Amino acid sequence: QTIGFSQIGSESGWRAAETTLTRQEAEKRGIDLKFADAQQKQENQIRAIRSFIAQGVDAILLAPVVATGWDAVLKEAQESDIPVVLLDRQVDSSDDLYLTAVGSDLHHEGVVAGEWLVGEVGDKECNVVELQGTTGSSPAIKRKAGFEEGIAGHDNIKIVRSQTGDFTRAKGKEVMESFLKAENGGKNICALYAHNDDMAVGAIQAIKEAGLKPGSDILVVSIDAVPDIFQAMAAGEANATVELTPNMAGPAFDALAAFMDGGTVPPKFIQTESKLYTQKDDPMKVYEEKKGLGY
Amino acid sequence: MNGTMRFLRRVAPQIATLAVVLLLIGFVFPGFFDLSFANGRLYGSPIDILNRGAPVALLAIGMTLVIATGGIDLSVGAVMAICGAIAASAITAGYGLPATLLMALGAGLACGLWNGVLVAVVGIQPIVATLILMVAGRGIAQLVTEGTILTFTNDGLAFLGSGNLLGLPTPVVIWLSMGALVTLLVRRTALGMLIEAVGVNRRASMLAGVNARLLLVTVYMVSGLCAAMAGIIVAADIRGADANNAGLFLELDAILAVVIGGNSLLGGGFSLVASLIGAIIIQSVNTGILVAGFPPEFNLVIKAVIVLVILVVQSPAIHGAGVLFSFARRSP
Amino acid sequence: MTSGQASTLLTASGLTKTFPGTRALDGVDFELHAGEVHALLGENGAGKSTLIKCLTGAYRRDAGDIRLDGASIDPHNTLDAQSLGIGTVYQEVNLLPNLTVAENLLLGRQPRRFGFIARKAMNGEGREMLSRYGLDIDVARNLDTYSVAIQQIVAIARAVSLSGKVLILDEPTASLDRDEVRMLFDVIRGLRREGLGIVFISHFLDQVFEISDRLTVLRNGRLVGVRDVAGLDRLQLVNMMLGRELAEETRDHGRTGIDYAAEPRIRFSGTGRSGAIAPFDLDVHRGEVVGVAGLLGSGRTETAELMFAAAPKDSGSVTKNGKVLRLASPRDAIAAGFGFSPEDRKTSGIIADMSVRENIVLALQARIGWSRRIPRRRQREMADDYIRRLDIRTPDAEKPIGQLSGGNQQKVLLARWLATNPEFLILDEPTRGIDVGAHAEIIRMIEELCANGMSLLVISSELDELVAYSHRVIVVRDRAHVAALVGQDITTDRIVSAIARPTNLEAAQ
Amino acid sequence: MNARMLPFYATVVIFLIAYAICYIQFPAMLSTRVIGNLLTDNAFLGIVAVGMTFVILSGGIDLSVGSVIAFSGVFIAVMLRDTSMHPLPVFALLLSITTLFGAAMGLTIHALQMPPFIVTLAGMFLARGMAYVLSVDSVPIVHPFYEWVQSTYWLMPGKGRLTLIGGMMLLVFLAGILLAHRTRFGTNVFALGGGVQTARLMGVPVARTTVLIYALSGLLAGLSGIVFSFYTSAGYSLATVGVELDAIAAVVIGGTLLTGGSGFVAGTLIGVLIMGLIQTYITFDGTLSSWWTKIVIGALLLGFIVLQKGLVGLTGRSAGTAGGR
Ligand SMILES: Nc1ncnc2c1ncn2[C@@H]1O[C@H](COP(=O)(O)OP(=O)(O)OP(=O)(O)O)[C@@H](O)[C@H]1O
Ligand SMILES: Nc1ncnc2c1ncn2[C@@H]1O[C@H](COP(=O)(O)OP(=O)(O)OP(=O)(O)O)[C@@H](O)[C@H]1O
Ligand SMILES: [Mg+2]
Ligand SMILES: [Mg+2]
Repeated sequence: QTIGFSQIGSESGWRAAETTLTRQEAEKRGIDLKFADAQQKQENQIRAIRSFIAQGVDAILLAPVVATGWDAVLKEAQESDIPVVLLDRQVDSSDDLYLTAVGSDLHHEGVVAGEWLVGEVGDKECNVVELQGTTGSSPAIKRKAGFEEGIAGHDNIKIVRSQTGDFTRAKGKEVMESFLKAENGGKNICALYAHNDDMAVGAIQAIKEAGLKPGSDILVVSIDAVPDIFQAMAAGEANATVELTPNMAGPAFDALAAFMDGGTVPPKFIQTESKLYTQKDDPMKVYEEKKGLGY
Repeated sequence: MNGTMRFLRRVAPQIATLAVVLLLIGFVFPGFFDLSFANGRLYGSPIDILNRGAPVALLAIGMTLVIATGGIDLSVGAVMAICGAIAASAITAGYGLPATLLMALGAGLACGLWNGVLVAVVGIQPIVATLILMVAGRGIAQLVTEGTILTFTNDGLAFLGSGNLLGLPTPVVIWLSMGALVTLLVRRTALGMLIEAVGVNRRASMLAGVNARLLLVTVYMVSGLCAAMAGIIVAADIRGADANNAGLFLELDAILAVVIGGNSLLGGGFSLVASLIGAIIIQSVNTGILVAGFPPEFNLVIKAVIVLVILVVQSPAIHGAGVLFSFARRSP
Repeated sequence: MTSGQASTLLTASGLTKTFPGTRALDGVDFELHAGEVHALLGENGAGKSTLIKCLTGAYRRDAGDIRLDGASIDPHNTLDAQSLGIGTVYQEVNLLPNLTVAENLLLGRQPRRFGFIARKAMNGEGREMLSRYGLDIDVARNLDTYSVAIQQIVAIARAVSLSGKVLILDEPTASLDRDEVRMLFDVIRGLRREGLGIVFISHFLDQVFEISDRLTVLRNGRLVGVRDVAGLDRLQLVNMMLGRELAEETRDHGRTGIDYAAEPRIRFSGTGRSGAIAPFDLDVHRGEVVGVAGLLGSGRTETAELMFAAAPKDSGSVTKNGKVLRLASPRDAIAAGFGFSPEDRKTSGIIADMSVRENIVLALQARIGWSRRIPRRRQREMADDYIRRLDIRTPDAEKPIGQLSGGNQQKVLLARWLATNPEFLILDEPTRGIDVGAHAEIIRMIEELCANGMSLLVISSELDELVAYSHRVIVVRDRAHVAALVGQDITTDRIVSAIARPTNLEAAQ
Repeated sequence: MNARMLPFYATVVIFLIAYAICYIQFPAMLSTRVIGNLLTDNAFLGIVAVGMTFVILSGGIDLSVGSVIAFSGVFIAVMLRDTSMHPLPVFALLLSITTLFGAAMGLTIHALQMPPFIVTLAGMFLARGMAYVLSVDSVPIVHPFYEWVQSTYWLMPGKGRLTLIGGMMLLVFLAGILLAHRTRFGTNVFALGGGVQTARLMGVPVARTTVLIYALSGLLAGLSGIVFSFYTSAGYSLATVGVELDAIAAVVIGGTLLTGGSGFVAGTLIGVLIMGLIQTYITFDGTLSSWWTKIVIGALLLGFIVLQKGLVGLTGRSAGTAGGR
C-alpha cells in the first residue's frame, strides 16, 4: 500500500515531530509512505497532490498550509477514487471532498489557554501581552480568537500589547524585549500568552534578562507542548501549555485502514485532545517521554 | 584632516537619517533615550537597538565588500543557520568552546569559499551562485539539527549572545570590533582600492594585474565569516539553533543596510561605516514599529513606506538638488 | 563649395556648459553651413565632444541658443536630435554590443510588417548600408563579435543614415586604417554634394586638411577662431590650437642603434593560437621599439594579447634573457616586467568610477601586493607628477577618470604603465584620440623610454607614426606575421606594400 | 547556426535529457497527466516569469512579483466577497492597479536613479503589506465563473488535463516571444540591457521603456495573481512567498543573462518546466526528508547551470569564432 503525505514543511520542531511520527506509524503498518515537503507553500502542496494522483497512490494525507483553495485538487483526487485525510489543520472545502480530518481545534486551544489564565488570576487586574504567530496563518488567527473568547467577560484581564513573533524563538525574544521596555520594564505585565511554545521559550529568556522572574512575576501560558517548555515548567519559568499532539497520523491510518478494508466511513472530524499541562503535571517526566520524538 | 572631512561628508546623510528616525521613535515612545548603568552594563532602548542590530550589522560588513565587487550574497541567511546549527551541535556533543567556535567559523569560511569559487572560477553570476546556497544551505542546517531546535546550556557560548563585555552587550562589542577590524584591513592596506577596481571593471583590473579571482573569493569568504558570527550570536542569544528560522530574510535586510548606507549595487566605491549606520537605521525602524504598538498586519506597510522615504531622500537625483546636502552640512 | 552664399544650416551661440570643477564650454559660438565639412579642432579636453553633446541633446546646456535652418531648436535628448535630422557618432563607439549589427544600424526604425519587425528586410537593409563602406559581414551576428574598427564603421553608417541635414563625427577615424578612411571620405564627399552639413572632429591634421572646408578651433572651452582651410598654414593652425609654439616634427626614417647580435631581451618562439593568430617568432631587444602594422582585423591586437597572456596561447614559448617564462595570466606577465595598454580603453582600460590617482597607481599597487599600500601622499605625488608630465587636463587627481575627455583618459592609462617602470611595454593604439601636442609628447616619450632601455611594442594604424619611432616594423596580415622591416627599409610605402601583397620574408618562412 | 541561440539550445537539450532520466526511473512521468500537471501547476510561475524575463533582459530585477500575486489574490477574493461585482470587471480593476504599481516602480527607478533591486524590494514589502491590510485571513472565492473556469479543460488521452490556465500560460509565452524578439519595444528592452547610457545616446526612449517594462511585469504579476486565484479559489496574504526567486531562477536557467541584454523568452518556458520537473521528480521519489529536499533542489539547480555553462562553452569554442572574448 502506498500513501502520499503532503507535509507543510519543517518550520518548527512540532512539525518535525509530526513528520517523524507519521513515518514511524507508516512503518509500523508496512505502508510505503511518499513524503513531500512543501516548504510552506500551498502551490507546492497542490503540485505534490497532483503528482500523487498521477502516480496512482492508494490514499493521500494532507496537512494543509491554509484552509482555502483545495476544492479543485480534492475534486481531482475524488475523481480518481483516492481518499484524502486531512491532518492537524482544516480546510473550508465541502466535507464530502475528503474522507476525514484528524486534528485538534485551534480555536479550542486558545480557549483552554484563556480559561486557564482566568482561573489562575481570579479577580486580580491582569495585563496580558500576546505573542502572535505568523501574521495571517490560521493558528495565529484562531488561537488569538480562542484566547479572547476564553477571557471574555473578565474585564480585569486585558490584552495590552499584541505583536507577531513569527512562531520563532528569536523573534519571540526580541518582541518580548520591546514589550518589557514599553510596559515600564515589565512591571505592568502580569501574563504572557504565546501562540506557540518556541516564542514562549524565547520570551522567557527576555524576561529573565530584564531581571524579572518568568512564571511568577509574569505568568507564561502557551500552546503546543514541545519538550523544551516542560523543562521551563520544571524550572518554574513557564506555567501552562496546551498540548497539540504530533501524532495525527496514527488515527488517520487507522481510519483509512477501516475504510479500505471494511468500508467503514469514519466521522468527518477526528478531534485529538487539547490537553492542558501545568507545573503540577510532573513536567520532567513528560519531557523525557517527548524528547525522542524529533521535536 | 582632509580625509576626515571627506569621511564626514560621506556619512552625513546616513547620520541625519538615523537622527530623524530616532527622534521619531522618541516622539511616539517618550522614555526611549533613557540610559542607565546597572549590573556592569548600560541599559536602554538605544543599547537594545545596537544589540538587536548585531546580526544585520555583521552581515552588512561582508555584504558591503561583496557588493563593492559588483556581486551580491543571498546566502548569508542560510549560512547563519548552518553555522548556528554547527555551533549548537558541537557544543552539545561536548566539544569545548574554542573548538566549537572554530568549527562554526570554519563552516562560514567554507560556505564563502564555495560561493567565491562559483562566482570567480566557474563564472556563475553572483545572484544565482549564492541563490543555490541560499536554497540548499537551510537544508544543510536542518540536516545538522535534524529539523529540531537544538538547545544547549553552555554558558560560555550563551555569553556571546546575551553576556556583557566592557559595559555593553557582547554582540555589540563583537560587531563593533569586526567592523573596525575590517575597515582597518581594507583602508590601511590596498585591499579596498583593489576591491573597488574589480567591482567597477573586472577586465580592466585583471589587465592591470589585479588578482581579481583571489580577491573575489576572499570577499565572499569574509561575507561567510561575518554570517557565521551572526549565526553564532543568534543561536547563542536564544540558546538554541533554529535551522529553519535563523537568519530568514536577513539577507534582504543586509542588502538594504548597504544601500541605505549609500553604496551602489553596481559595485565600486564603498563605505563600511555608512553600511553599519544603515544597519542600525533598519533596526531602529524595526524596534520603532515594535514599541509603537501598531497591529502587526501594518508592520510591512510601515517598513516599506519608511524605507522608501529614506531611499528617495538619499537618492542621487534628489541629492543633486542639494536638499539633504545643505541639511547635512549643518548637522555635524 | 565654401563660397559666401552658402546657407547657414546650424548655428549655436553662447553655448555654456559647466561640470563640477570644470567649465567645459564657455560662451562658444559655432556655425555650420549646408554643403560644407566643418572641422572642430582643439587639444584634449578643449570641449569638442561636449560641444556636440550639447548640440545633440545628450547633455543639457547651461546657456546658449541653437538654431537649425533659422528656427530655434532645443533637443532634450538624442532622439529629438535624430528626428530633426542630426546624425551623430560620439567619440567612444556608442553602440550596443549585445544587439546584432543590423539592429544597431536600424535601432528605432526597424522595418515592420503587421507591426512586427521584418527580420529579413532589416538584415537586407543593414547589409545595404554597410556595402557603401566596402564591408561585407554577417549583419545578423552580435556586434561584439567584431573588432573596434568594424564597430566604428557601423556607428558611422548608422549616423550617416540618420542625418537628414547634419552629420556629426567625433573622431571617427581614430581606429580606422587608410583604406577605411578613404572610403569614409568618399562617403562624406557624397553627402556634402547632397547639401548636408558635416562636423568632423579629428586629431589627424592631414585628414582635416584633406576633407574639410572650414574649421573651428576651441581651447579650454572657449572659441579661438574660425578659418577657411584653403590656404591655412599647418603650423599656424597648431599654434592656434595649443596657444603656444610647437616645433615642426622632422624625423629620419628608420632608426638604428640596436645591437641585434646580442641576446634579445624577450623572445617569443612559435607563439600562436589556432583561429586567432598563426604561430610567430619575435625577438625584442633592449631599447628597441617594435612597431606592428596591419589592416583592421589582421590580428595585431590578438598578437599583443597573446604576448601579455591576456588571451591563452596554444603553442609556443617565451623566454626572457634566455630563461623560460611561464605566463598563464596578465599577472605573470606583469611580474616578468611586462606592461600592456589595451586598445579598447572603455572596456579594458579605464576604471571609470575611480579617480585619476587610483587609475594611475593601480598597476603598480597590484604588483606590489595588497598588503603594502602605497602611502596616500606618495600616490598623490605620483599622480601629480604624471599629470604634469603628460599634461593631463583635469582639475585635480581626484576626478573620476570617466569624466575626463577621451584623449586624457588615454594619457592616464599610459601613466599607469609608466608608473610600473616595465622592461617590455606593449601599447595598442596608444595615440588614439590624442591631440597633436600630446601626440608629439608621447612620441618623444616613447623615444626617451627606449633610450633608457625599455623595450616597446607599439601597434598603430598611423603608419607615419610607426615610421617615426620604430626600429623594426612587423606587418600582420590575415592573422599571420608576414613581414619584418628594419632600419632604412621602414618607410610608409614599404609597409603599405607589405600589407598589400606577399613578400619574400613570407616565402622564406 | 546562430551563436546567440546557443544557451537556448543547451537548455532544451538539458531539459530533454533530464526528462529522459526521470522517465527511465519512473515511467509514469511520461503520462499526459504529468505533462498536463507541469503546465497547470506552473502556469502562474510561467506567466510571472515572462514579465521577469523582460525586466532581467533590460538589466533590472523585480522582487515584488511574489507579493503582487498574493495581493492580487486577496484583492480579488475580498472584492468578490464584499461587492456584487462580476469577476471580469474585478480583474480589469486589479490589472490596472498592478500595472500602475509596476509603472510607479519603473518611474521611481528611472527618475530617482535608484537601483531596481531596492525599489522593487520596497515594492515587495508594500504589496504584501497591503495584502495583510486587506485581509489577514485567507478568503475563499465562491463564484460560478470560477467554477466554470476550473471545470473547463481538455481531457487528453491518458486522463491528463490541459486546463485553461495552462493554456493561458502558453499564450502569454507566445505573446512574450513576439514582443521581445519581434517588436521595436523588445529591441529597446535588449538595448537597455546592453547599457542604459549608450541606449540613451542611440535614441532609445529610456524613460518610456523603463516604465513600460516594469508596468508589463506588474501586469503579468497581476495576471499571474488571477491565474493563481483560479488555481486555489482563494486569496491569501501569505501565498507565493519567494516566487520572485523561483521566477529569477527559471529565467536564468532558461539562458538569460542576469546582467541583461541577452536571453530568450522561450528559454524561460523551458526554465519553468525544468523547475517543475525537479519538483515532480522529488515527489515521485517521495523518500527525501524536508532538508534533503532543499539540498537536492539546490544541487539540481547548480547542476543545470553548470551543465548549461559547459555546453555553451564547448559548442561555442568548437564553432570556432575566434573573436569571442
Ligand atoms: N561628464 C563629465 N563630467 C565632468 N566633467 C566632464 C564630463 N565630460 C567632460 N568633462 C570635462 O569637460 C572638459 C571637456 O571635455 P571634452 O570631452 O569635451 O573634450 P574634447 O575636446 O572632446 O577632448 P578629446 O580630444 O580628448 O576628446 C574636460 O575637461 C573634461 O574633463
Ligand atoms: N573583416 C572582418 N570580418 C569579420 N571579422 C573581423 C573582421 N575584421 C576583424 N574581425 C574580428 O575582429 C577581431 C579583432 O581582431 P584583432 O583585434 O586581432 O585585429 P587588429 O589587427 O588588432 O585590428 P583592429 O585594428 O580592429 O584592432 C577578430 O577576432 C575578428 O574576429
Ligand atoms: Mg572628445
Ligand atoms: Mg587592434
